[in-house]
Amino acid sequence: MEQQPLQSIKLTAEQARKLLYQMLLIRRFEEKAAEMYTKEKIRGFLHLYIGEEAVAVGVMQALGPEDNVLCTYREHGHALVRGMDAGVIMAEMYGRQEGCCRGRGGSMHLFDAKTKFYGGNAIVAGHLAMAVGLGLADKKMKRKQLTCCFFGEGAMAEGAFHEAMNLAALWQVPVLFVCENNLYAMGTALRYTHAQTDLEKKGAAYGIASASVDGMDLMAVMQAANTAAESIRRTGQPYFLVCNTYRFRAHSMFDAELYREKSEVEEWKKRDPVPGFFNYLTQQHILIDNDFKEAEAKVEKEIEKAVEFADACSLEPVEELTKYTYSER
Amino acid sequence: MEQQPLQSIKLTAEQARKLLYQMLLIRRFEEKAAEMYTKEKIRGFLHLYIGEEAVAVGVMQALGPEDNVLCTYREHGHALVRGMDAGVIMAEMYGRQEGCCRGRGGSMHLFDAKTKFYGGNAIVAGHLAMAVGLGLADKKMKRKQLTCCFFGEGAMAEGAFHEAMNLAALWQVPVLFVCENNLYAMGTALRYTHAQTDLEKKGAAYGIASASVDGMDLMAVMQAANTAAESIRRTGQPYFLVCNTYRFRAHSMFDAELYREKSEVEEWKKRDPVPGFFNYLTQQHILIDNDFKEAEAKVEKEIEKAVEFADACSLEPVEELTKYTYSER
Amino acid sequence: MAGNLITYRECIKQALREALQADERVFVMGEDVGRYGGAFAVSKNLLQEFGPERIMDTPLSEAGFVGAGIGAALGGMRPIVEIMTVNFSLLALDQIANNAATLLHMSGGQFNVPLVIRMSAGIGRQLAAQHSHSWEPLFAHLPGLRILSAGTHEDARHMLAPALADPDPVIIFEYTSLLNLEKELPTSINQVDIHKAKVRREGKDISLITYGTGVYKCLAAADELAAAGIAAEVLDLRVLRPLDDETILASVAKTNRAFIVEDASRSVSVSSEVSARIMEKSFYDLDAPVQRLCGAEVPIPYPKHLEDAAVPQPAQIVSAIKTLLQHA
Amino acid sequence: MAGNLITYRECIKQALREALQADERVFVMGEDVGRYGGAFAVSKNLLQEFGPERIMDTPLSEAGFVGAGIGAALGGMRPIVEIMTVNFSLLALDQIANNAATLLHMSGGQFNVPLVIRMSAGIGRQLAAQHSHSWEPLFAHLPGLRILSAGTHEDARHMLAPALADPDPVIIFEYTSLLNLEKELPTSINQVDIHKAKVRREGKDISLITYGTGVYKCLAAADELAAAGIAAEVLDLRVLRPLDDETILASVAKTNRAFIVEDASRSVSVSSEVSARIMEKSFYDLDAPVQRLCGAEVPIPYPKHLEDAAVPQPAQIVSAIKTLLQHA
Ligand SMILES: Cc1ncc(C[n+]2csc(CCOP(=O)(O)OP(=O)(O)O)c2C)c(N)n1
Ligand SMILES: Cc1ncc(C[n+]2csc(CCOP(=O)(O)OP(=O)(O)O)c2C)c(N)n1
Ligand SMILES: [Mg+2]
Ligand SMILES: [Mg+2]
Repeated sequence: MEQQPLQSIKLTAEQARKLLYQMLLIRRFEEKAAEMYTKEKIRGFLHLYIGEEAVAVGVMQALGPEDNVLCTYREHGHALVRGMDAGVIMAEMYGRQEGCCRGRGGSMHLFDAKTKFYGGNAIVAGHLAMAVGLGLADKKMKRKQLTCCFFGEGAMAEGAFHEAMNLAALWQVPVLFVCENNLYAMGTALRYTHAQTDLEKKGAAYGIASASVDGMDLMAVMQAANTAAESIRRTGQPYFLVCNTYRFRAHSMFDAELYREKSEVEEWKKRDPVPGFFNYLTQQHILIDNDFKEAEAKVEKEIEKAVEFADACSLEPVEELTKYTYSER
Repeated sequence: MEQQPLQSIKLTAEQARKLLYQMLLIRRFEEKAAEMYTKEKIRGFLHLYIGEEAVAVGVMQALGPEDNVLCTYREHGHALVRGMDAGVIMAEMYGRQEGCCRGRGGSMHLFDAKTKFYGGNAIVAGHLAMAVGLGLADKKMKRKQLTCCFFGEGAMAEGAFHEAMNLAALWQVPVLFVCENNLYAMGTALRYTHAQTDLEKKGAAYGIASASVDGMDLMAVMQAANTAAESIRRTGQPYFLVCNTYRFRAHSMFDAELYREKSEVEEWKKRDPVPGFFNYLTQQHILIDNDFKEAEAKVEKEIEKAVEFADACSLEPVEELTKYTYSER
Repeated sequence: MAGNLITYRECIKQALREALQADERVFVMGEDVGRYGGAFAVSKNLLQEFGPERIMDTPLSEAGFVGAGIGAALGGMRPIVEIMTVNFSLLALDQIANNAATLLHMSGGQFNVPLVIRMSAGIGRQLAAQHSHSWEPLFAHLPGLRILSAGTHEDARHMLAPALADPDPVIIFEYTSLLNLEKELPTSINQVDIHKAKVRREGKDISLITYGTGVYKCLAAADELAAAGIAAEVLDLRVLRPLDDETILASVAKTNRAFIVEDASRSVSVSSEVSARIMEKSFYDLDAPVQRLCGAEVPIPYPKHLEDAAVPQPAQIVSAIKTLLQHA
Repeated sequence: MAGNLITYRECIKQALREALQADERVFVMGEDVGRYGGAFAVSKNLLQEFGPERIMDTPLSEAGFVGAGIGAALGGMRPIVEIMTVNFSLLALDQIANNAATLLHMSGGQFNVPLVIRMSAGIGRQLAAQHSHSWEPLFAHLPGLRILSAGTHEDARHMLAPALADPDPVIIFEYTSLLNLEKELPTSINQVDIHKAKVRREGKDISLITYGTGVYKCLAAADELAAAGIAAEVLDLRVLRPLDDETILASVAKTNRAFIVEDASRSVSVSSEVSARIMEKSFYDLDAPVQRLCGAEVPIPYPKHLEDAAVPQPAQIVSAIKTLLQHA
């Protein structure tokens, strides 16, 4: 049962431009990252978010700078929308010391204290309990902010999901749990991961308010996230939002995609959230074609700058290998 | 919502005598164990089941000798009803080599291959996934038997519960999950353990058929367990049965019971399942007072024999300390 | 004098109370720390004193509440997370190893995790295979963690404050078998250096290197050895990670002999590491090979006689050392 | 000759196929072993060949499916459980340590757990802190387990069958960084003794003791040392628990020198144990202290140059050994 927006959000042209820019920025940044991967500038695991952009963009609109954000290893998009610099992210993915984590984290581990971005976490479901703890700290310190935690539907099979949800509900902490249900956990389809595939129903087992939303529809996600965030800010209680989406690309660069039909991917691509959102904007007469071109141009420049920056960056000296294993005394 | 029996079980006098004997055997065995603990014949942890007897006795009636049974550390009762010899159990609790595990396990780790009794498991919720695996083996080997797994309501907060339930449902294995909800996990009341305290509702999150029953009422438990076992044998699917009960004694011998009022315990004792069952039998004219006395006498003899046996048992030689750490080659 | 006697349990409790009083950001969470009073009555009455916000009973969710502790530490609190016993700690080990231990380094120095985890460990109460683990060696292997072992009343009383002051995750092992033991607490000492091992007794003939439950055992053995004219130095490692090489090597340089005692099972243990370090750095100081007396490589059985046989006993230490010194 | 070249990946796959063909009770389960073809394409097409009952994709539930594997083993099956990588193994460690490792002993010999767990381990693909662990030492500490490390193609191909024949739980470490490596598989060998270490190259001057990813590194180093006139013996521990003392000590008795190489971080590692055992049993055979070259004590960073710096490299081995032998 997907959430029905109570009242529709009306976008100004300025808001629309910003959203469009964010959607495009993720898309083009990741396309560039894929390119840089084939050029071997980026190595290790690279998980692309292409197709799922509406989720990060939509949910983040409901957050303020004081809120905490935690993501999975598929987090470039979230980092960008959160306001981290594309060049700094790219430098991190290049493994350069000007990257957000001195290049130590790479694609899977973007961290940024300034924007309260707590990763980039690569143990599936390993960050959910941390989110509860961040929420607990806020509650104890009487700070009015929320913690937003993104994870995949595959993560929900882990015991860690269960424990985090129960603790969040018991302790009544202001945490927004966002499931990015892209139907696959690597090659394992939803029906092989969960006996109960109506994921939002799992919230009931913890007495947590839950909803699901079409994750390909930016406006719907924004609406649902607003409702969720408002509920959390009002009640101090956690909320569970399932965003139904799809990943257009392989799980990572090591994936031969044996587990799904090309036709299925093509079918979903018809619902591509980027053109989808732009179509909506033109239909609503909020933006015109030229806005799209301008956004593309702006994004292109931004990406170019990011790559230039990353290319010019340097490697952390080997002597610093163990620095920060422990704090300096 | 507690399960309504579809049709009532009618007991013959013989059946009634057997059940009464089992109920009393647990009660008196454990009273004796407590006594032996204060005499320091039994050491370590000792968790008494007193007050909860109707659950083990009731559920076990639905099982055959081919079925697998897994329990927690609070398992003397289950072991007795399963048909393990009281003397061998007592010897185990004395730490003697004539005990079921050569005395190595003690009270928390009763194991018995003959009766397919897989412990006596002392890591809370650590045995649930094993139960799923036993069920999986039966399914794969096309053996028509079920696996019955007992655990406390506290165990349901562990991630292990969640993973086991989901796997059982996904793989459609014949496992009966029995929650012995005695309202406390050590000193932590149900409401501090679970945000959703209607425990049987948690089954829905996995699409598992679920029911709850008054665990102080032997007849009701038998009925519910029959329904559950029948459903499992018919469908091959797991089933989740919550038995609402109460522990009259402390969690273990180390517990000062600071977390509950004496009056609460007294209130529950009014629903003591042992006299409760006997009253039912007399009201239904199935048994008379004398049957009760006979049962008591038989049990007394059995316990006496068990203690005598245990007292005469010997210690495993120190030279055998590491025997069976690995199989002998 | 007797007025100064204090149980190990009371030492921990005083440390907790002091920490809670000293810093509003400190709170204790774990299974049954509140209403039950702590599985071993360590935190009895603290709930009444500090309230449920500061003494939080958690459900059975070791991974969950340790993870929440990490998050709360990131969020500016100073959580003391109690894992009831080490036996349940593996359920939280992913959180400890992959999150607590890596966050600072992996984030390039951005995110500290000022978390303290306490757990009760060890053998000695006939709790059988699943409840008698000595898993200090597992934790001592993991970079990014500071691992402490409170083998004495002094440390049980005074380790917590510096652990809380540390910006990084610290794990403190406490010992169930010591809880009821009464000792005099030296009034002169009110802080503990959690970077240094500690010589508990000076001696010139051999270094008895140990930690945890080994400390009092070795001190007892050293008493007996003294009667036989052997001056054993007892070195309490105290910090199992990062190990304090300096103090270890200085002791060996003095005695030219080392004997390591540990309850944990022998293979890949703290004592193997200590032995390997002495090999590497003090080989030419040695008058004889370093020997170890460790726990048996076995799941711990329930009966007392087998439990005792599974870990080093003072009498064994004494006789092993006598043999070792006769050989020389 | 080139016809005999085979990747490490293919070795594992052949072993799996053979096991599935040989015994109806064998089945493989783990995350993405089926439809995805295995995270590293190790089990590609096995689903098509053996069907979903024998190649079971599991949800992300490491504790759950390892526990289910234990149960299935108790129930008479012969499960091969794949934990995708060692990095996720801590989530299942309680099941392994408290159930698989203890059941036989704790039940007084009643219940065997004939379970095989395979996991991919190690560093070398720039996967950063949470995905580059070498946690063999953690597992090697636990009594009741047999821990194998497949450092060669031969072992990747032939270790599985004896592991399955073992009535007790066996864990096999495989190495992600070796998957694409092609080697000739000796046709003469079709079984592996999973109780014995293996001398991979004979030599008289020094024993290079290693396992896992260290094996080919040490063989490469030995080649180079040979060119410099140093005959290094390369000993592949292969069985990390229980260690094969006999073979280790025999090698040291011959060479009088040992150098231990390991990717895992240094403290409380397999190499500490090996060093300690040599100390205890071969002290008087030694011409020089045993030295270790281990992984750095750090969460592994993503960039290649730092990753390389975090673990022993053949050049380092060569130069360390040259120095060591000059000193003598
Ligand atoms: C605990 C753990 N197990 C396994 C993995 C390997 N792995 C990485 S991503 C992934 C799939 C996760 O699926 P989902 O949660 O749906 O997120 P998605 O990748 O689809 O965004 C797996 C199995 C891991 N990183 N952590
Ligand atoms: C994983 C784990 N955590 C903690 C404990 C300590 N402990 C033993 S029993 C228990 C309470 C369990 O409560 P419940 O599951 O309701 O079972 P009950 O004892 O009430 O029958 C606790 C916390 C344990 N044995 N295992
Ligand atoms: Mg997914
Ligand atoms: Mg209970």
